[in-house]
Amino acid sequence: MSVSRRGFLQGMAAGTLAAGTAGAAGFKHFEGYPGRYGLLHDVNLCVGCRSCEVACNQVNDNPPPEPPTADKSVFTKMRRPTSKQYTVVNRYLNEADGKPPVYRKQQCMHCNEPCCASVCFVHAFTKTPEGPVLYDPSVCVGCRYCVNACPYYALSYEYEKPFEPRVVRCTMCYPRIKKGLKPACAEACPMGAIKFGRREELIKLARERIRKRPADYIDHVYGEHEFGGTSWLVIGGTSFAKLGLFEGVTHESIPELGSGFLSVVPLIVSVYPGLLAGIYAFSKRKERLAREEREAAVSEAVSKASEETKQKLSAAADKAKKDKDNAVAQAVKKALAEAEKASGKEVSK
Amino acid sequence: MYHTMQDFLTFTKGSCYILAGLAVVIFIPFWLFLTDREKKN
Amino acid sequence: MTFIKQRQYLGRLSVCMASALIFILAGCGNETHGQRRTVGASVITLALPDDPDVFPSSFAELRRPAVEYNHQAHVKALGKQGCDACHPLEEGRLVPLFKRKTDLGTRDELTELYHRECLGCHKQAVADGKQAVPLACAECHFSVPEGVSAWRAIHFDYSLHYRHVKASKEKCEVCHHILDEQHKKLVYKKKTESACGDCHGQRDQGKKLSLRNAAHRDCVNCHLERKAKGQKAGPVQCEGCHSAEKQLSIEKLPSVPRLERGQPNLTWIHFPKTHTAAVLFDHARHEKASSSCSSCHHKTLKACRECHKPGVKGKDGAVSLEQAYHLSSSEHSCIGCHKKQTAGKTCQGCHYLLGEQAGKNACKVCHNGPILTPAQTKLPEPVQASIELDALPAVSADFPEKVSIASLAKEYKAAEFPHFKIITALDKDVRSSKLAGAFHGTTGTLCTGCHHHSPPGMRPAACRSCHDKEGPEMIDKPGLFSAYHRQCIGCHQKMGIKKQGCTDCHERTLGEVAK
Amino acid sequence: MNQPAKSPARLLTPFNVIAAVILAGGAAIGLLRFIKGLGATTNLSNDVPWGLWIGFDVMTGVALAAGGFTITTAVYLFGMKEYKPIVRPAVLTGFLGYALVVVGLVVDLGRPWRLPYPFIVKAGPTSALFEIALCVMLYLTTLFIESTPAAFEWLGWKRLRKLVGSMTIALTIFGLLLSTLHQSTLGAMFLATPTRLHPLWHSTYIPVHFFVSAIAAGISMLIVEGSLSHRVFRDQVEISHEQFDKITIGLGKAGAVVLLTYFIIKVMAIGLENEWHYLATPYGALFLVELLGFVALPCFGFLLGYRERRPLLIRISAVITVIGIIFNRLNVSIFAYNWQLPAERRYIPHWMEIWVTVAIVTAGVVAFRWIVKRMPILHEHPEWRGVH
Repeated sequence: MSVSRRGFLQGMAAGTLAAGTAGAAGFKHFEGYPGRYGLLHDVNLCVGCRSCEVACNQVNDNPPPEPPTADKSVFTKMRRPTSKQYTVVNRYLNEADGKPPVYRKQQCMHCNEPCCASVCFVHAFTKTPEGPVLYDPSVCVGCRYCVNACPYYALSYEYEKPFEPRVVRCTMCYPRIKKGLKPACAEACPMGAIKFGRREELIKLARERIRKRPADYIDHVYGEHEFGGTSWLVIGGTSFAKLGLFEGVTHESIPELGSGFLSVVPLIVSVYPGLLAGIYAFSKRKERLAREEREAAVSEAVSKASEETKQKLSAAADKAKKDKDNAVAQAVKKALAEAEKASGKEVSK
Repeated sequence: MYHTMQDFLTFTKGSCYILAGLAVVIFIPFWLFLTDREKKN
Repeated sequence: MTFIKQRQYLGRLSVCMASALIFILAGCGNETHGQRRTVGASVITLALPDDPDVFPSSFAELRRPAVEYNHQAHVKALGKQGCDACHPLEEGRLVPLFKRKTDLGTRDELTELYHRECLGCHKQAVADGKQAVPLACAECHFSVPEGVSAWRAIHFDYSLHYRHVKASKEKCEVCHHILDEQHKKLVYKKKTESACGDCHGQRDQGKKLSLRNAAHRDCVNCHLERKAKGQKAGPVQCEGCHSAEKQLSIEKLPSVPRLERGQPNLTWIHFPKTHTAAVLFDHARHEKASSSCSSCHHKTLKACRECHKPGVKGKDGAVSLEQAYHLSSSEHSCIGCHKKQTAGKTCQGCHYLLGEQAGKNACKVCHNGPILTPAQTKLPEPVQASIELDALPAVSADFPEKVSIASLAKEYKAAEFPHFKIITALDKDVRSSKLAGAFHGTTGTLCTGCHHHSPPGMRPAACRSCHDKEGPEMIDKPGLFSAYHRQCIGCHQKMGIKKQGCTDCHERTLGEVAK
Repeated sequence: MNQPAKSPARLLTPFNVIAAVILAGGAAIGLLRFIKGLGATTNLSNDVPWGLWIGFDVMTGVALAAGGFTITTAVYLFGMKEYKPIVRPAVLTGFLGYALVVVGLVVDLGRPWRLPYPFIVKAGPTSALFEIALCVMLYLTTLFIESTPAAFEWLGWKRLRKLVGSMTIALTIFGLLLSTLHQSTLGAMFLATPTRLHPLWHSTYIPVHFFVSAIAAGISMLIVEGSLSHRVFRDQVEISHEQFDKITIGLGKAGAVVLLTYFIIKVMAIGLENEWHYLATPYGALFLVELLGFVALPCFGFLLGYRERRPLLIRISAVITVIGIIFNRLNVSIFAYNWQLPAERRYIPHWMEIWVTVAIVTAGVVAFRWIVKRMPILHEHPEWRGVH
């Protein structure tokens, strides 16, 4: 997964908030555990006998499937795996060209890059080196994001249990694989429509089967690349879209899609404080500048005002002084005049 | 050596989250240390 | 902004919002991809051919869509007036063209002809107060979704050909003729009869009419004349010959005497100076196995090597000689035709597994003649090698009547495999077909249908000897459990045998309830 | 101005009675949910494991509570002091909103007592939910601290009040950071389900769609909640009507800009994956109703409301935006999700789920009312007038 365009786009889109580039895994590419197991499901061979359902329920000690295998009316409705039945066989009629009906077994595909593992926030799913994706109920919080996100609708939840509900699904018979046995469904399939083996070998075998009878098979091994590839591989003569599988989806795995954006999160966390502190400082500085301006204006106003008053004061002071001098001068003149009159009277007495 | 991207991402994202947490925690004393003299003058 | 201006402002804004919406919706025209409509067998699309040398297509892009002319509807409308209402007469016989004797003429002449004649007749019909007929341009020239025509070419097999031979009292010159070069006259010459399509091509070339015109001119007129005389005659309307269901209703004669055209009974297929073993070709038997001469002689009744040369492609697209014999995808080649025979339900039971590659000794079945050294040029007289399959052996320990497959019995009881019953049924089918007999060679070959990968003959390997455990991943070999089911159910599916359910072959041991 | 002890007659107002009934019912159903398990009280199935509680309480609740960080950023970081009076109610709404999101989450989780597991026991950082859990937890504490000043003033704990006052800026920055992260990562949760969410709603821009629409929701929620509380708690309100109208009009301006941006990036997302042809399908009609009816229309309403300075038009547009955001979040998480499933496997909420959701919202309103009546939320405490 090079720096995928999609991851980059998300990064850029989110990057509008903070400059950032994203690529979930940078430019690395992962081949998965070498020699891991897989299962090849040939829908041309499947005759819909549902022995795999019976065997699966026995091995996982679930009650036998309802309705029993003899009752063919079960195929009138599309079914999906449930918490009491980890795999179901559905019939897909291609009545357009009158060919016989096609049956397909549906269960957890044990993806190479599991979507359930990537969306679980307590990392309850782990992809084992042998191939199956295992679930750890001891950490599961029961949020059911995995059940909600699985593109193959393969996960089920035990709603009926109030206290320790678990997410349940096919485990590719992990205990049996560890003992060197084949998964129960592969063992029970009378037509050999489910073949268990190393995933790389099964892909070669599927190609060989397609090459030998080109008229009966579409030249495409489903599950080799879809969403990063799955352990369950499907080959057949009917278009996969008609069998409820995807056609033309990206080879990028869902962890790449899902966590593409998340690589921007630590980036935002690191960039934001500095950025926002800067903005805060900027707006505070603006405030401070505004305050200083105001003070300057005030002080200047004050100083201007004080000058006028000073002038006014000094003018008043001068006036007062002049008045005083005049008054003094008049008083002196008057006093002189009186003194002359008094001396004059004295002289005239 | 990581075989699946999922494991690689779990490790890388986990470490980045811790680093980001540290970054935020460190930023506060850094900012206070940076600006404590502003108030004095 | 006073209130009036505001309303104006509101108006303008809602207009652009609406246009944006329409723009978005217009941008997403959804393409209809329902079933394509079927066009009746008697509908002729009057699309004037665009052959540049005959019809200058200077204004191709200005053309209106082609008119779909329903011949049947017009016949019903003009029933009483008879065919000469549209078809001119030439020497008392109808010309299968519309108001003209030859197909030639420039595009404008033809366009003008069609418009004058069709519209003239339609105006007349309206004037006479008959039912409404299209007059405006678009009423004829309207574009319709692409249709699948139900028109099927008529195939003259031996039975139909023989009925015509009887009807024309074995006088071949009624239909067959060849061109006498010097006198430019049509004469009849024994042993030169051939399919009409071998000479008459797609288009009129001077006096030599196109296959369509030639065939309609001879067949329809002859049928009309016999009908006029009250004799039994073939169809005169399009559907009569060209619609699939009418073709099925054509009476098939049980036995047809051999069509004598000077063909050999037995001959060698061998090209001088090649080193392959000559092939003894039983021409007579192949005639019975094919529907008409043109099954193999698709261009001329001459031998294949006249047009196909070894190792080189002919100028008119003829494949090389070995391709002509061996190309498995062609219907006229030997291998192609033989492969088609194995596609039937009776053979698919085993043949669906054989896939593409030929059997090991398949070549020797045909190439069993002598290999000519360069000196020799003369091949010995071909002698019919009769291949008779020896009878089925009697039931014995080596050839059990029933096999009880019990090694895996657990939830189901042992399966009683009616070994002999199945083999006799299949063997009967093989014997019924000479082709199967020839290629199977021995009765034992039938056994390799199930006992594949082991030499034919008595005591082939049992399934268990190879299929006890599932093969390693890279080898596509199922375990015994899958081998049994895949082989039996696979064969029944291909042969359309209904017995495919679990309890059809073996009962359950634990009983229905426990399951 | 604390109220005298209420006489019983005053307690039995119609609002209280209804609220009490709803809350009691909600509590009963909650109990039933934990005794009999999720299966008995909800219509959730293996096809639709997330129903109304996640779709409404979590997805919509978080978006509507985004008013808190929007206004604190505007006032404290961008220095728009004139919006100071509505900071406290916004932060209180945010805090109560997030508290109720957590309540909704706890009711919906299979084993809620294991909620802290991602941080203590085993972390799955590749999951968007991990980031959301981390940020919601931290943001809940931030909002709690940010809404304590009013309580400290009411309780008279001056030293604590001064301490929290000094942390406001740091809390605002931290709040904005956390909100940006989990609002956008709520959208990023759907990046992992490209085939299940309808292409019209699913795009690589979905995180930014969720973030920008959350800001729009926050602003509209401020206007709606502000107008309501000004009418209901008239006696508490201190600022004049003109000043509140000025604030509403200011918010209207922000609303117009954000909604326009949201409209553009939504249309851009369709262009990015060339999904124009889906607009002609029934889901296209649903999308157009959401886009034109609940984004373009309110944006136009805010635009006109701001130009004509008519707060009533802005309030109406805000109400439409709030309904629009609820509609969008429900579209993304329920209506347009699993769009390829046949109808009988689709989801209709169980009445118990609806009752619990209504109960949660009522609890929020009651708590808001109780706090506003006692603490200086809509007015300033006399002693702390003008203090930061």
